[in-house]
Amino acid sequence: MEKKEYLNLYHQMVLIRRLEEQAAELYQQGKIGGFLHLYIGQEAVSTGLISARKPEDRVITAYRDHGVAINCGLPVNAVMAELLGKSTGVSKGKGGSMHMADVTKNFWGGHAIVGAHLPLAAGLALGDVYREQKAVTICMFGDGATNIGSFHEALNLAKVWNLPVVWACENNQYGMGTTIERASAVSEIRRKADGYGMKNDVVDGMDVMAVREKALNIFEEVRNGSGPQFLEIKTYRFRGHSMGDPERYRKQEEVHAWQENDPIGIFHRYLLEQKIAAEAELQEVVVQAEAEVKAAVEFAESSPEPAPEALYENVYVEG
Amino acid sequence: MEKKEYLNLYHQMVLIRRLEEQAAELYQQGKIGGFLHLYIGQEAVSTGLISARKPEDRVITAYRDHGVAINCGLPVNAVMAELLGKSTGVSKGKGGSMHMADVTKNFWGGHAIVGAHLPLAAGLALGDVYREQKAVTICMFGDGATNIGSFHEALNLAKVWNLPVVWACENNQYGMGTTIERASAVSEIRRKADGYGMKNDVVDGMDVMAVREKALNIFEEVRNGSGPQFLEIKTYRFRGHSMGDPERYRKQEEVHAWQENDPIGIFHRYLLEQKIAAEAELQEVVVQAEAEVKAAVEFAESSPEPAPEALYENVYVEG
Amino acid sequence: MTRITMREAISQALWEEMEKDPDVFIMGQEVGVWGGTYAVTKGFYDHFGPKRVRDTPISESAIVGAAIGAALTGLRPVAELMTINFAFIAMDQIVNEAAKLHYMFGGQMVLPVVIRTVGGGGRQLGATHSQTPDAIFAHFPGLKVVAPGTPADAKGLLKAAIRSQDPVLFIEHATLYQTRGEVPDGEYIVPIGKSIVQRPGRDVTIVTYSKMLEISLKAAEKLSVEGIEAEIVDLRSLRPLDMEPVIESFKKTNRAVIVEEGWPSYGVGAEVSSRIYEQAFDYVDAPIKRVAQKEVPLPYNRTLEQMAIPDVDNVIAAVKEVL
Amino acid sequence: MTRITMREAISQALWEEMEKDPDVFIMGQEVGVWGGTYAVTKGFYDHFGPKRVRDTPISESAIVGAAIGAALTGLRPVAELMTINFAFIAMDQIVNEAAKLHYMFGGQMVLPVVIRTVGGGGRQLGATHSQTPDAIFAHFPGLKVVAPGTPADAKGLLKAAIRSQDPVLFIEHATLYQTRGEVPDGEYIVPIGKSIVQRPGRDVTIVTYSKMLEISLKAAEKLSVEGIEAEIVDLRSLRPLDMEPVIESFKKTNRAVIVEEGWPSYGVGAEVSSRIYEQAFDYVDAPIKRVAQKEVPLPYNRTLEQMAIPDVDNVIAAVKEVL
Ligand SMILES: Cc1ncc(C[n+]2csc(CCOP(=O)(O)OP(=O)(O)O)c2C)c(N)n1
Ligand SMILES: Cc1ncc(C[n+]2csc(CCOP(=O)(O)OP(=O)(O)O)c2C)c(N)n1
Ligand SMILES: [Mg+2]
Ligand SMILES: [Mg+2]
Repeated sequence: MEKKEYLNLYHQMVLIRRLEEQAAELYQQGKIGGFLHLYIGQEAVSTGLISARKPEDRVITAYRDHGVAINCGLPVNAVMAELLGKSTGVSKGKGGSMHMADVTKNFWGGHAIVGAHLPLAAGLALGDVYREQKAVTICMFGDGATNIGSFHEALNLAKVWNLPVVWACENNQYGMGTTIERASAVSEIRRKADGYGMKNDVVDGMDVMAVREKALNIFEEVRNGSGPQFLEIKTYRFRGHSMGDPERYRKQEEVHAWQENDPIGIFHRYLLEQKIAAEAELQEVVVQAEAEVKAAVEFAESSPEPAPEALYENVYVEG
Repeated sequence: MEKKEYLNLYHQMVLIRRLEEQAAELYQQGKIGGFLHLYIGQEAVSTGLISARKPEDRVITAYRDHGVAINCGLPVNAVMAELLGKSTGVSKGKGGSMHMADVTKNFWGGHAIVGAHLPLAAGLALGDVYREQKAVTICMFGDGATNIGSFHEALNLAKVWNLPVVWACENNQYGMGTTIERASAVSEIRRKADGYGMKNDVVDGMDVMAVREKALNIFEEVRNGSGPQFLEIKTYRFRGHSMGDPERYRKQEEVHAWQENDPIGIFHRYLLEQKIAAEAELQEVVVQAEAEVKAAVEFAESSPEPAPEALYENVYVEG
Repeated sequence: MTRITMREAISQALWEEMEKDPDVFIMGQEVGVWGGTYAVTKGFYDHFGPKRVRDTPISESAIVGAAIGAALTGLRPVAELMTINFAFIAMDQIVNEAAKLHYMFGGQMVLPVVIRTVGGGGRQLGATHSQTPDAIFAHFPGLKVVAPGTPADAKGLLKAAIRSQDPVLFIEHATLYQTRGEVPDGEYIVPIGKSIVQRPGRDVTIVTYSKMLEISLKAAEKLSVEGIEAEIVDLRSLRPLDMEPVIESFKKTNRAVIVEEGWPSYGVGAEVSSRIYEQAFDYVDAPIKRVAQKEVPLPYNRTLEQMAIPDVDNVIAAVKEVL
Repeated sequence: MTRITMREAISQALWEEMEKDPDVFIMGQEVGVWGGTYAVTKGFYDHFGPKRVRDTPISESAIVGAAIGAALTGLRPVAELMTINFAFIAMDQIVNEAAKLHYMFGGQMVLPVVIRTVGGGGRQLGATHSQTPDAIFAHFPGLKVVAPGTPADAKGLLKAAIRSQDPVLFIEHATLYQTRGEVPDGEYIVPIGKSIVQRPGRDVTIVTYSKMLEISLKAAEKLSVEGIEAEIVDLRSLRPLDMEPVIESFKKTNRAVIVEEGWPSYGVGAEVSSRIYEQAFDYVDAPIKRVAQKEVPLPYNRTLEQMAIPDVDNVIAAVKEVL
């Protein structure tokens, strides 16, 4: 991998982090409403995964979607504008934090009903198979989502029809305040794939390079007809489930312990140790990311509200 | 096991067979309406399973429920009356073939929505755990039902809460006209239990004694706190899915091959070979069963239709 | 024009659209090898093959969800839910995904998906298999809901649904499959969201759809013997709901009876009568009557079930009350 | 009598019933350790313990289904669905099991289960998280549907629901939890299926429930300044639907406006207005008006969302139209 690609990955992770720290502030200021689910701590997961996709590969995820949006190449400005509900937002201000998407970038959205997008992922992959296009559909979801019926139906259907889907489970240890042990029959999430005779693997989600490596191999296999595969990605959410989470379910020590494992910090050290980049260069990336976020806020705040007519648009394509 | 118990099992199987052969005729005559799903060929499954239960153990199944009803001790008369929609039926004529039940016999019904009764089974078991009653809930369902979301949610919940449920999958090779291979990610159904880290086993469903033995052991373990277990019971449906099934999906040779394995024939031979009973005694049982069915038809046909007011009764318990 | 059954008309529409557009395919339980539980897709599997005639597991949520996903890629899936009673299992996919995606993402997602299903009672299938909950699906903006009452409309509306860029729930009626009627051969489109007068009359307006159109027509014939001429408006689509022909007719008759098979509470009759009062208040000469199912789960027993479902006499009685 | 919030009133009802009857227990996502996503069950887990305060996986069908099963054994589960938008996932369990079992098996199965859930929009949660589809659940006989608008009713109705032998869907409103009101201490039961006059008036009848009661009361205050006295009837239960106070009021005012938060088509207003016309036709002096949500999925943008949800001005305008 070339140096600029390493820097690009680093840039994406920092950009997501800064974007969300900024979003948290704007939320406190009441400029962002609704639910805001931060990805902070999990940046290496989608950055690594999506860095391994080809343009024709499709991505779909749940409501914790800011990182995925950035990794899929959605403009920071449009993402920020969506958070502020502006007409310049990726979903014209109608979707908000949970519903980012850009089909031109093959990002099929943030979906807020837990598990509901898994059957959609099977359908997206079916579309490629039907048209004989060699593409992979990357479906991301959380550990908690593995307990809902649609998870079962989607994985079963994907296997029966041999659909090219990579089921990427972001195991951040909790579904809201519920630990895996209290919600799942098996604590080792990847074991669920056994019930579908599905090839599965696990990777450290705090290490972007590890995620990327795994993803590259799995995507290649799936692209070449291996059928669906399951990848468990172990990670941790540093912030609350969403803004205003009392966090009674975990100790701050636990959070701090994981923060030692900050995916950005790990990658930062890696880049220095491997002499891929110098501290100054990395600082530059950070400065640049901060500038982008600042510009995005300005763009979003100065963007127009949707016109009142927008309320009635897009209910149907035809009349 | 005492001789009369063997004869009792034989009697139940023959009774179910004759009852359903009679029902098929009544259906042709238009005296039974709606859907009629015959259990013919699968009699050893519920007969073996339910012979191993204690009175406090609960049973719940799908719409293919005549056999289960008989095995649970519901009166033949009331079962036949239900088929004819009479007020003397087990469900007062409101349920029909798919909805037999008698809660006083701990039989919690025939349920017609595939998979919908599995969560109910978890709840029945929860009731026993809550009250600290040592009872097992036996939940029967088909191979096709293992592909629906509620199967997943129910098994997962049962394991997480360590509920005393025996998930008894009647694998009769088809869900309507769809073979397991065409509908399920794994062709060996019991493998699905692995996804829940659930102890599982498989047994020949054409051999009533084998089913009974397995059931006795499993029920004992579950009764003593092993947590839920999964039992796959291999069997075959000799008749169509329901009356009027074109059966385009299977060859008659396949059906005939299985019919060589008639569970009643197998048990009949076993009883003779083991010198448990003489041919004459078994004939007597058959004659008796036929007499019961004949009487049941008379009872049912001479029973009154539900009163018109019945239409409005039982919508609610209170007003 | 050929006189064929509703089953044949629906089958024909599917067949022709699949022949015409390679992106159209069907998926659902038993649509293939079995030939469709109601024999609607008999012969399709052999002709179009397993790629375009896809048998599925018993997974209603995945059937609808996968169809939506495939539609997002530009295909035109016709997903079948064996009966509308099972649509409740896929309810989330239908109302939270299909009905929302286009709007929620600002118009960038387009999902030309058709969900074919079968409703109605009267076959002694018991409480869970005999429902007519059409109205609850029509409650959701973003979804189109169609329920034809004649073979011709079934063909024309199904073709329109398949070509539509919007998600459409297409509700057939189990006891209408044998109903015969004149159906235009080949290309024939009936626009979604257009009600139509199925029988002209001057004395009273009967508003109905699907199976109850048949019942209403029979009632009208009997009434006509007594010199009462009922005008029958067939809604055909529940969303968008086209009131124009209804109002036009009502302004002429000043009396209306709404006939639906489902339960009255929060049903179709409630919406239609409310709109008539809202849009033609000054023309109302008598309270509008609703004829609907008794407010009970449908029982298995034939006599009781028949008592619960609206019949010709119920319609006649209602008409006489409003006159 | 103590002045407490809706949240406290609901919490109190649950707490008192659990203290009183050991067979009552709660289950649902985050009801335990978290203390309830809306803090309704805060403190319950520590006090009643994990046996009676059961956190569940994200499995809506199993939550409702297991609650039904437990209820069949004689327990009194209060199952919580985090929001009514997720109830669609459990729709089959709610309408095909809960609403049917007692009837379908001839009365032998009794299921005293309560399904608590939260509906309503106005919090910028987007199209899938802001719905008010109360009417569609009330379409099904066999199920009881309750939706309180005041803290006192919330307490009294929830206690009634928990003690009821029938399955009850108990719909709370997310933006009412902070609403304060006088609530009787201790034992207090409000019967299910009884509407009530929440504000007396002589000029117009406003029929509403849940959150829209608050909006309607505000509108009534403003109208009263202009000398218009609106009588407000709170339905409180959508099934059984008690029309008596509505009709009584209407016979006095001869004018009505129905205010609901959800979409109008096939909604609550349609049913109520139809019944008023059916039951008090001769008293109608002006077309009954429905105030409801715009027929669109709710957008995230605050301004647009607010445009879509009925507000005080909409109610006032509607009242003036019927006068
Ligand atoms: C069907 C459904 N049930 C409940 C919720 C409420 N909810 C939103 S996120 C969430 C937890 C999901 O946990 P997980 O899948 O692990 O994803 P994470 O939030 O950890 O990224 C829940 C219960 C929902 N959105 N959809
Ligand atoms: C949710 C749902 N989907 C579809 C059906 C229609 N249906 C009835 S039985 C059946 C096949 C079930 O197969 P299986 O579970 O193997 O049981 P079997 O009939 O073989 O005993 C289907 C698809 C239904 N009743 N419920
Ligand atoms: Mg998680
Ligand atoms: Mg089977």
